[in-house]
Amino acid sequence: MYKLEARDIQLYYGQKHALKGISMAIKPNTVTAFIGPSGCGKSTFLRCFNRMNDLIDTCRIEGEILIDGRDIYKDRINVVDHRKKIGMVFQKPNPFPKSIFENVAYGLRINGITHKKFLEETVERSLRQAALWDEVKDDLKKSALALSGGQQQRLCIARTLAVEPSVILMDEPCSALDPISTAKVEELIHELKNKYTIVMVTHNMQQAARVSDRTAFFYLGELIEYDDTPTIFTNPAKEATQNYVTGRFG
Amino acid sequence: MYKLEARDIQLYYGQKHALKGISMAIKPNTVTAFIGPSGCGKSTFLRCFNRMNDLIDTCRIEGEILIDGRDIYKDRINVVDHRKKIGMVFQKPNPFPKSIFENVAYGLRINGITHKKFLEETVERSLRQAALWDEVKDDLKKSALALSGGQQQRLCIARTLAVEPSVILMDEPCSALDPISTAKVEELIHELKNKYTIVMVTHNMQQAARVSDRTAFFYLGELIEYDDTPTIFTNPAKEATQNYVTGRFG
Amino acid sequence: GGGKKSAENNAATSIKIDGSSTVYPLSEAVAEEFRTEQPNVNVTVGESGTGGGFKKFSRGETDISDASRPITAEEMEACKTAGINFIELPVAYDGLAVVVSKQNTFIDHITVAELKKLWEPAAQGTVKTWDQIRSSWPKEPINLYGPGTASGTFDYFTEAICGKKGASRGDYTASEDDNVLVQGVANDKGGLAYFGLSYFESNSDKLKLVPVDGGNGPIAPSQETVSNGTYAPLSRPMFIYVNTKAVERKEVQGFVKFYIENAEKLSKDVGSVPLQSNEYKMVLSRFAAKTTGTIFTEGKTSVGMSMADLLNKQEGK
Amino acid sequence: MQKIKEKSIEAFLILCASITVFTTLGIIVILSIETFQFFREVSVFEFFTGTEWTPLFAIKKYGILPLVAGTLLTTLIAIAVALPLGLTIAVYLNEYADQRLKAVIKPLLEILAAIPTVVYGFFALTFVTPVLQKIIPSLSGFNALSAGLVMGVMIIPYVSSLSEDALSAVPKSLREAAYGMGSTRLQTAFKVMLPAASSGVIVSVILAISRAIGETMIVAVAAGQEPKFTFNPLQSIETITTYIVQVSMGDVPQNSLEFRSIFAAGITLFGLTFILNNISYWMKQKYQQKYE
Amino acid sequence: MFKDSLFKYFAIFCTSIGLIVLALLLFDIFSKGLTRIDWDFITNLPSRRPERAGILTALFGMMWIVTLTILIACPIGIAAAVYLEEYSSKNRFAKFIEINISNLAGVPSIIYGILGLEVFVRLLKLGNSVLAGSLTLSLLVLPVIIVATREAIKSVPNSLREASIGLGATPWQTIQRIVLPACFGSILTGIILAISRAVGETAPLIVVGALVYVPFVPQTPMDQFTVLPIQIFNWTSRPQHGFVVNAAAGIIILLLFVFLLNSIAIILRNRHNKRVKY
Ligand SMILES: Nc1ncnc2c1ncn2[C@@H]1O[C@H](COP(=O)(O)OP(=O)(O)OP(=O)(O)O)[C@@H](O)[C@H]1O
Ligand SMILES: Nc1ncnc2c1ncn2[C@@H]1O[C@H](COP(=O)(O)OP(=O)(O)OP(=O)(O)O)[C@@H](O)[C@H]1O
Ligand SMILES: [Mg+2]
Ligand SMILES: [Mg+2]
Ligand SMILES: O=P([O-])([O-])[O-]
Repeated sequence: MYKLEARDIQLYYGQKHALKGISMAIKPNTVTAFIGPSGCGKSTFLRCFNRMNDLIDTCRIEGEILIDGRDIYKDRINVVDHRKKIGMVFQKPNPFPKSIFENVAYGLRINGITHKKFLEETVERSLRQAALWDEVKDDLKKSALALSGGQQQRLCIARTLAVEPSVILMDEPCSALDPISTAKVEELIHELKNKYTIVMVTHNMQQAARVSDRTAFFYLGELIEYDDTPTIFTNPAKEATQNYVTGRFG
Repeated sequence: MYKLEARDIQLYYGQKHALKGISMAIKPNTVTAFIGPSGCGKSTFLRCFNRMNDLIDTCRIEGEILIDGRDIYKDRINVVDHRKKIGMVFQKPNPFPKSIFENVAYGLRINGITHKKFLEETVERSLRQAALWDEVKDDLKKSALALSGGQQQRLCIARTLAVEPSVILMDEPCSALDPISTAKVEELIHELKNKYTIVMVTHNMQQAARVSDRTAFFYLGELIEYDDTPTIFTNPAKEATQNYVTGRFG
Repeated sequence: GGGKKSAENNAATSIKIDGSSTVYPLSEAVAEEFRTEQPNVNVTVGESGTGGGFKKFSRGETDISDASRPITAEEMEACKTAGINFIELPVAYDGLAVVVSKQNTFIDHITVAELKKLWEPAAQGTVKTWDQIRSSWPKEPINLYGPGTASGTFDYFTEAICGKKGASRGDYTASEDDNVLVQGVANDKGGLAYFGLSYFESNSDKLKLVPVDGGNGPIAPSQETVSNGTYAPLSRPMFIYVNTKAVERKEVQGFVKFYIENAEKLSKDVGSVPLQSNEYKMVLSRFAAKTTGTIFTEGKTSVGMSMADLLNKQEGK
Repeated sequence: MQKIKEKSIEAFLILCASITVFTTLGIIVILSIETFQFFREVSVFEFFTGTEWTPLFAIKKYGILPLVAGTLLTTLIAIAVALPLGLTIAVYLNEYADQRLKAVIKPLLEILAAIPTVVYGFFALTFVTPVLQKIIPSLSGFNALSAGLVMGVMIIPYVSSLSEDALSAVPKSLREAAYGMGSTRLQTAFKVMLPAASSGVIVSVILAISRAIGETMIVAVAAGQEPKFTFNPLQSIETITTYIVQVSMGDVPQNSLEFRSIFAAGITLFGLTFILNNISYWMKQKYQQKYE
Repeated sequence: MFKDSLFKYFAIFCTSIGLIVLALLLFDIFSKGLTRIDWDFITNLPSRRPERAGILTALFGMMWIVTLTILIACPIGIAAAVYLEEYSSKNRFAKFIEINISNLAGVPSIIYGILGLEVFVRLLKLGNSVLAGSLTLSLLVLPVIIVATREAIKSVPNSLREASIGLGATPWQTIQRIVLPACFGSILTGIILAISRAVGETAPLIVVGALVYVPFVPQTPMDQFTVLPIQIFNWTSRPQHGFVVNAAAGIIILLLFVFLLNSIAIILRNRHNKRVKY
């Protein structure tokens, strides 16, 4: 069975037709990469999976998104509970204006967890997984906003990991990270995929090739090709894909 | 003679010692890349060249920064005129809440240029250089905030180019761009270096290697090594540099 | 109405007074003195204006209403529909002073007819210089100051001088606050104002009092001339109206009695003018007799009558 | 369970928001009942076109225009003071002054809004007017000018503090971009920061205008109580609010036609602010579209 | 650059105007009233003799009123603002309320007084009580609080909401834990302005039935009361010079009270703003 499934998704921002009939099925415990030029709808599609587009007034969506076989748009689903199972890391780092500790503990706290020991352990583990622990372990009380961009992004990843979701959506999670941190995060993604289903948007071909099992190529709101990653990068079916991954595109 | 020169720069954010005695000289019409792990002070150092750190209350700086031989911190220099000669592109896209056209025309307008034809030509040329013209040419009156992240960043580049500065500082200009746009920007940087002196921060080793003439490696607020790019990437003097560029660092 | 039931074991009882701001200082003074006599009675005084006071009074929200003019027919009607009877008690006078600036050298007195010429509606836009009033006065521009049109003072002055309530020219500088008028006229050489006598007394260094000739020669207002009625027609009576139901309460009865007995002494304290001693006796007996209703029957006004006459007339009826 | 909690919270929030609607309804109902009575005796046409307002005189005229003119005149003067000063101060505090200075000046200025308005009234009457009379000899003792000026100073903090808040909320990166392009502080402030903060700035200005229109004590004390159909700021005038206070706290019997005139005046004021608010609301919508 | 410094001096000039007016006012008031202030002035009951009159009951009445008004108006105002910004997705109802609120901000305070009199005093039979007065003032300051709070909420970057929602927080949790704390400082500014306004109000309270001569301190919200501005207003209209001095002294106390309120809020705000910076 598929973990995530999209069926003929049409998405509009007001008049703008941003996604044009996208269908895709994602197996559990895999890493899927979305690639494509800027503005092609990768982020938009990613955000369909946790109904984040609900927050945009002008946004209208048609089609079905199934998670574990349940349509999250049509069924009488509890959106909030649903989002808890789907973690998300965003393109721009967006730490809360709280301490580093409280940022990571946030997801637990809103679930009513107050046990101090448990919070501390989870925060430490999450920060370690996000390769940030060593840099901040003495400053957990400091405001997260004082961190550099890269540190902030890794904090946001740690924050998501703390609630142990079953799917993690990542929108260019490494775009603000240096190679070392990036490598760590990629390693982490590798580890996580044993437990989680991961979908990530990336601009970095190498990253997509290195990390993902499957790759989807988007162009102008359409899903051009979706296949195993090696196939996409070495033997794609469409010429557009070929041109894009080899950098000849434009 | 050197275009830019830094002499023993010490920089503090309040108590935090962010730059520790950095000296560096940059020749005109070259591309210099700053690399180093997140939080090492690359952005901070870059911002010394156009005195952008002046805007941060807690920031204190010692040492000399010379541009065309003049110390921009000590001499009775006009900071504003100075900044006009130094363009800057930031890490996070930050278009003004104006139309696309007005964003690019902004730099000209503040210099008192109102000639319509000239404005239009400059805007078009700059947008073309930034590889954005085709996407927005029909929507020049639209708010820049409606663009996607990648489009916004290219707009910011166009905005800087419009005023034709003599030095361009770029803080991870491509971190929000897709490979095609990135390639275009890199190409553009190549072209521009005939007329301009370019300093860029990047997390992308390949980019640094492809684009720059000289590369500076920073670590924990110190300048570890500064040399011709091929040397840095193939035969660095310091082991730390070696480890970093080969990804073994951390 | 009439406050919370005082059933609770020896909790302080209360008396609620509201109404005219002109009468307020006197009621406040009485309430203050009453405390030494009966510290357990909480007397409160408000100043929402005579009209506002009567409104509350007619809804049974207050025990006593302060008034700077007699109750109107409409207000009586409202009381009647609510089943409220009242005892009307004059407690003091408010003398109206006509004043000019200290810098004004030519006005030494003024007749009622001249005041009328100056203030009547027809004067608006036509009477502009002092020589139009009396030929011996210089041809200097006239600037008039007077109370706001919503005040009892305005009503009374227009009725006493021009013969009809509200009959006044409109092109004068108006303010509800007499201190503001004082400021205005004090620095205005061609200015003339009328307002409460007490405001002149506190500012006699800046202002010149103008004696008014009501037919018996110019008379300047003073405690004495107002009280004995020789300063006519510019002194108006002030009243309290007591709810008869409230009078059934011992503390209210005690308070009203205390009010009448001490009004003479206290009104001097606060700057208004007491009635004559014998008039207070009449008022007290009026209260003792619980005579309800007003002395000012249809069409009758308080202008040009001494308080004793009025009270006598009522007794005689 | 959670859902019920969320729903009940939302219901509570809606209730709170609705209180403002009930308030308006209450005001309209109370004003209308009396106004209706009033218009049974006074012609609506005369009321809205008459240029004489003398309900309390022997010869009664019910033309509201003099009061409207007085209200608009003092408000205009006040805004002419508060808008440029307030905005300039907001920009200065946000762009020029260092943090410590700002932390002192902002609250100091907020005190201006906290001083009881009676005090301002006497200040206008006993200080500002005499000083102005030295410059403009024809200035009357009570006048719209000094009342308006002082009122303008009083509402400065409404513009300066709230606009400064709006400016502070503009992302730091925008300011950096503007400086990076070689903008002067002035250009940064007026070409980038103010447009970016436009919605907050407009709101602050609307609030200040509303405050000026509704202000009572200053105009009652210093602008006079002489309804005149004039836009000459040197003369004494009367505003709608002054008339309402004057009558509602005065001697006028409360179920008379004279007294009812305050409700008709009140509804006029309400209508006036309603029109102004809709104009500015519309302007705000248009303005925002351009920038967001 | 020249224009720049020109503007700077102009701005300093503008700021000075505000501050100079403030200084003049304060000087005027302090020179008149400062000598009158002593312990007796604060602890005495009202009196017809200026030199014996005190403000005890007015001061306590005012504290009652302010406290109750804050307790009533702040939760409602913030809740309404939250609803308008975070829940109503720009529907007609929200638009209607928005226009409605800006209209309310322009209604003269005395009309609120009339409303309070009819609704709280008479309809709800609260009498001329502290509670009726506070409810009236709450309605009066509500628009100010709502408008300011909305602006504050707007300034919170959307990315923070998304992050919180993405972690599975409910809308209310997001508001309570992320949005409101992040803009708490600006909300306080609005509340300071609103409360400062409530503290100085005279006319609506007189209409609602606040008295002037009250010889006792209110013990419960149902007691009658007077407040300092009414006492001051009364004193300024009395003929005797001694009352003018009393009024000035009363104003000084009133200002000190406002300073106290403001300082508390400003300290909170500055401490908060230091913590939160984007
Ligand atoms: N809130 C919005 N309102 C209107 N249009 C939007 C909105 N968000 C995105 N768009 C438009 O929808 C299209 C897809 O945007 P999206 O952000 O999904 O692209 P993307 O592939 O993630 O690009 P990037 O790589 O630059 O992040 C773009 O053309 C963008 O302009
Ligand atoms: N405004 C500030 N106040 C205090 N500390 C700061 C400030 N800006 C940066 N820092 C600190 O200074 C150090 C250098 O920051 P800088 O932004 O220059 O790093 P960077 O090399 O550009 O990192 P990144 O690659 O993540 O952008 C970091 O440790 C950061 O936490
Ligand atoms: Mg995207
Ligand atoms: Mg950086
Ligand atoms: O307050 P008065 O009714 O006397 O004007």
